[in-house]
Amino acid sequence: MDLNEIYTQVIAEHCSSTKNRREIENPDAYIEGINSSCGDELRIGVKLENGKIKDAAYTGVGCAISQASASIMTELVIGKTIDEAKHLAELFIGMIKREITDESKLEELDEAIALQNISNMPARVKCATLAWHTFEEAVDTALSKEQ
Amino acid sequence: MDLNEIYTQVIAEHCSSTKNRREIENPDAYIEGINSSCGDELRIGVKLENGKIKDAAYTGVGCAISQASASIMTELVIGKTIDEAKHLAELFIGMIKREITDESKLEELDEAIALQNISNMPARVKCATLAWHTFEEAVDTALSKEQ
Amino acid sequence: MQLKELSTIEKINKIREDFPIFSQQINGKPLAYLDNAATTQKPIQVLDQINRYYKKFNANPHRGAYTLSIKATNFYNMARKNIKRFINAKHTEEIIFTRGATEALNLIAYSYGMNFINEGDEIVLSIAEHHSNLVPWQQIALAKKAKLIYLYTDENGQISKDEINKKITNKTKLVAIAQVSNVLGTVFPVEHIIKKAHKHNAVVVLDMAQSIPHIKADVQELDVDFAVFSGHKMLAPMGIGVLYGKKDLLIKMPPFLFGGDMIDIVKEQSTTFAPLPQKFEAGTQNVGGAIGLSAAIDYLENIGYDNIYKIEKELTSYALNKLSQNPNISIFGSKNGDDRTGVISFTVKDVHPHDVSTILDADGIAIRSGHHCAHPLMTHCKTNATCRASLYFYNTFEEIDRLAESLLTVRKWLGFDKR
Amino acid sequence: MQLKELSTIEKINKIREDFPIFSQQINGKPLAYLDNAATTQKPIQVLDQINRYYKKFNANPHRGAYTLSIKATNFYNMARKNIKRFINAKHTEEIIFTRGATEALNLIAYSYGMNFINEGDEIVLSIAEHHSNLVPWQQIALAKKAKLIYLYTDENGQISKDEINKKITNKTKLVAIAQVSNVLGTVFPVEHIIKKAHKHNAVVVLDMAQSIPHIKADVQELDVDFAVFSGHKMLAPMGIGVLYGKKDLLIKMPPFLFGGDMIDIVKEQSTTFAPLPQKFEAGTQNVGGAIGLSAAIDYLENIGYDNIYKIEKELTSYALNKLSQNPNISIFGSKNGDDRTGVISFTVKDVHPHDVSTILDADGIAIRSGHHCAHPLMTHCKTNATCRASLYFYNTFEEIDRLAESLLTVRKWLGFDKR
Ligand SMILES: Cc1ncc(COP(=O)(O)O)c(C=O)c1O
Ligand SMILES: Cc1ncc(COP(=O)(O)O)c(C=O)c1O
Repeated sequence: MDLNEIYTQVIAEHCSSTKNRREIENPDAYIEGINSSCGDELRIGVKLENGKIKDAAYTGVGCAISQASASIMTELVIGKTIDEAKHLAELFIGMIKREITDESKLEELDEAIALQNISNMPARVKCATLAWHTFEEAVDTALSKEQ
Repeated sequence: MDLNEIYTQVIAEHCSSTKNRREIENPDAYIEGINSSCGDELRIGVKLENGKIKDAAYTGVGCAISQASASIMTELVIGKTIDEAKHLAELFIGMIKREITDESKLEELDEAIALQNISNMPARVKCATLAWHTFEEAVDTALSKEQ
Repeated sequence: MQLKELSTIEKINKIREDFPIFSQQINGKPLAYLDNAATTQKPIQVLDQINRYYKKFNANPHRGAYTLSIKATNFYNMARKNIKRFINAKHTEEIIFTRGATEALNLIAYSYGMNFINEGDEIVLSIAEHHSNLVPWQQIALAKKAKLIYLYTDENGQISKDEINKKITNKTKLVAIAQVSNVLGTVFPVEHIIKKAHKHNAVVVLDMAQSIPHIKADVQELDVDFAVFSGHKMLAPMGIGVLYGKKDLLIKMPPFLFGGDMIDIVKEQSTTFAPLPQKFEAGTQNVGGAIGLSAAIDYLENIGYDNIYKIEKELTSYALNKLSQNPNISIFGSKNGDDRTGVISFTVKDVHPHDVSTILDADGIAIRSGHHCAHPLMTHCKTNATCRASLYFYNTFEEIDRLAESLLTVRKWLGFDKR
Repeated sequence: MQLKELSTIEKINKIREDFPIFSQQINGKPLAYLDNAATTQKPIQVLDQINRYYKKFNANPHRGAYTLSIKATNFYNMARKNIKRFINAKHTEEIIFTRGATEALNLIAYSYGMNFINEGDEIVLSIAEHHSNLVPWQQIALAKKAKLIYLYTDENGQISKDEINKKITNKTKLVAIAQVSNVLGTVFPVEHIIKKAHKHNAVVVLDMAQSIPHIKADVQELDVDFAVFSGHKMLAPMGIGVLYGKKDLLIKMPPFLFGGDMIDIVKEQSTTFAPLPQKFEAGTQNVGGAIGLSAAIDYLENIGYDNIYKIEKELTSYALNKLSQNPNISIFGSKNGDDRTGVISFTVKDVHPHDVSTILDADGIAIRSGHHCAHPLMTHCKTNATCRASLYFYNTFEEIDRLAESLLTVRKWLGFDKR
């Protein structure tokens, strides 16, 4: 294992990024995701508008991987359609679980590809996917409220 | 282990002996002793008179060791004073548990010495001592009734 | 090893090379180990895997973000997956590691029994159950005012369909039954019992302790609700066993043991619990044991259940035949080799089973005597104890010959048949 | 081995030869195993004893009248006697084998807690308890409408006498406390707690999981009512542990697990139970595990608790001193070496503990990060997780140097202190 493959420049920057580490005003859903084994606690908020992710943000404590993952994810999904965003979440989780390995398919994930090497570290997989799972749940909750 | 030391002539004879394998009329106590691990079930009856063991007998099922031990024991204690009989029981149990090894002390046990080698067979110790423990209990029960 | 091409005797001899214990002498004679229903011996392949783990990969699983702990966790998870595949469970999380069959049965009793059995419900057991699949249900019946109903065996040690159809009714909430009796060796008609139980919406607890070492298990094909077994009876070390449960049942059951690793969040006054399978695995798990069990499964599958079946069938027929030739021996249960495994209970006329095993031991032959943790069956069979010789695929025809010969001497030691 | 005459460094080097795992490389670096509070490594002497058992003496104990079973039974009983002597219990039957500390604590909760704790009673715990000594009591409190009262730790990770005297009262029925915290390493004043509890007729459950590997135990001198520990944290294999209980308490408690070997007579509708210790040991016991635990005790005593204490004291002081020199590190609990073992919890400024352990792992250094199965203590300490390095007498000063050096690099990986 080479640490350079895990703690990349991208991760270090996103981990301390404060851009989307904030509360959303009038969110459509706020969901708390917990990774009890390492004590990560992430609250993800989403705001939908016209079938798109109008805004997404997070608060909470956690390791660099889970924080960077949340930061990258929020930047990636804001402005995307709900379907696109959900597709990206599936893609990301598939990448970390090594179910999707085709590099060309993963291109859509953009900066999130920086987390691909986490798939070699079973103990950290949950850290990387926490934000994405929680995001999926938040979107579903927001959608169910709409109806 | 030499089987000749365990299944001696004495044991074979006592094991099928019917002399004291019987019910006692008007017993002072009947006690059931159980060795659940091998399924031995022994009922020992005693009759006391003038501080002596007037009669002792047994019924039940069990292995050769437990049956022979019961037969030898009843023959030995009948006619003895209660104190002598209790002393013999202690001596016997001490012999089987290897707590008493001094041959001269064991002489009093007479034929019961034939069971000494059982002390080398941990799995059979309980078979050998069942009759004696049950006898002790029967005597104590009979005495407590007297009072 | 290309076992297929060898004769049965050659197969057995080849297999025996894997078991260090068989180079032993007992009382100056080679060890004839015929107590396999109590516990089996361990092949070097299993011991080697356990040693390799402790010498190279030992760490607490699930609890560290360092290489060694990740490896230990992986080994543990791989063992669980191997068992899932082995018994053909649908989901990996349906496999719960326990200390053995007894703990697994108690887990079901405490967690399912105490919460889903109610006053007036009936629990159906066979009279042949091992105490571990009987006493827990007695306790549940006592605590919940439920009724225990027994399926009785007939003179062949079998449970008739009539008996099953009569006793399993709409009142039945749970049926607990061994697939193979540890005393009679009978293979019970569990497929029929499970179908009948499900018709009445009862759940079935299958005790595979005596079947899985000999008969390939398929929990989905059986459609059984719970199944349990012990590693030590199938070449694995002591201290490891398995509970299988259908996911929907396990999900609705509360945890049994509480502690580390089975929790989600613990606050001062309340706790939420982890999902399956962790919910039922409190405390540091026995990784070495799980690896040993997984290695034992690999070993069994390498030999092949078809080979195991063939070898055991030949040995069992041979043994039943040999023993039947002794007029002083009475065999319990099925006298031919059908619907039974190589667990053979018998008595010798006029001689208590305990004496029989002591006398055989002097010839290096290890058989068990007693009630075999099945008092109620003993009472039903009107006996206090039996002798039990139980075979595994590493036993030899010669060992059976020695058993038969030694049994011919038994009565003489006790003064019968004149010495 | 004449350890006495050697220097500490020579002692450690000699001891390390017994542990095959230390010849390992992790990520190209020699393994620095600093997660001993989670589980310890195994010396070859322990592995050899277990192998010897399986290769020469394996049989089901208590269940046969043949040589092998008698030997297995003897080994099992000798292990029990060795443990009795080791912790200075009064009676051999006060030693109950369990799977580990967690099962032992659950046994006490189910059997004692469910039957002798009543509505309104108070159960006193320390806030530092491991989930295994906390969640079971939460469940008892819930089931019996009893109250959980916590002893809080102060800024040194210690529980003050004031706190103890205030919280243990006539309402207290049971006190459950670890002798040593698995997070802070604090040695709690259990002598005082036991005396105070007894004054109020409360029983005390002592969790020795983190103390017995380091501190000689004497249950009679402590006068403790129950004590538990796990073999795997003291050089023995996984899957074996011990419950000690005072005889009069164990006698009045009902059995916990039901099944083979713990019964006296089983009838169709009722059962009587065996005397101690069998009453609490249902099913086939882990003889191999018991032998491993007994061998581990022999090994520890051969090294000598005086040597262990001296080595660990030096290592702990050295580590505390080294870590304190890093201004970005905050140590939890006692900062000097008094009243504590070598369990050291700390955090690195701005870096999550999980990242710390991943980064250290790349240097071959195994430490644990997380809540250490002590959520309520984390909450009390106002943190989510800590890093934990935990030492044993086979660790080296060099390993501590490597830990300290590697910790200096941690912040850089996350973009702090400029790379
Ligand atoms: C203080 C303490 N108590 C109890 C336990 C539980 O021990 P085990 O997981 O071996 O059952 C542990 C370790 O995990 C511990 O550190
Ligand atoms: C049929 C059956 N069920 C359950 C058990 C209990 O298994 P264990 O003692 O390994 O828990 C046994 C063996 O002892 C058995 O033969």
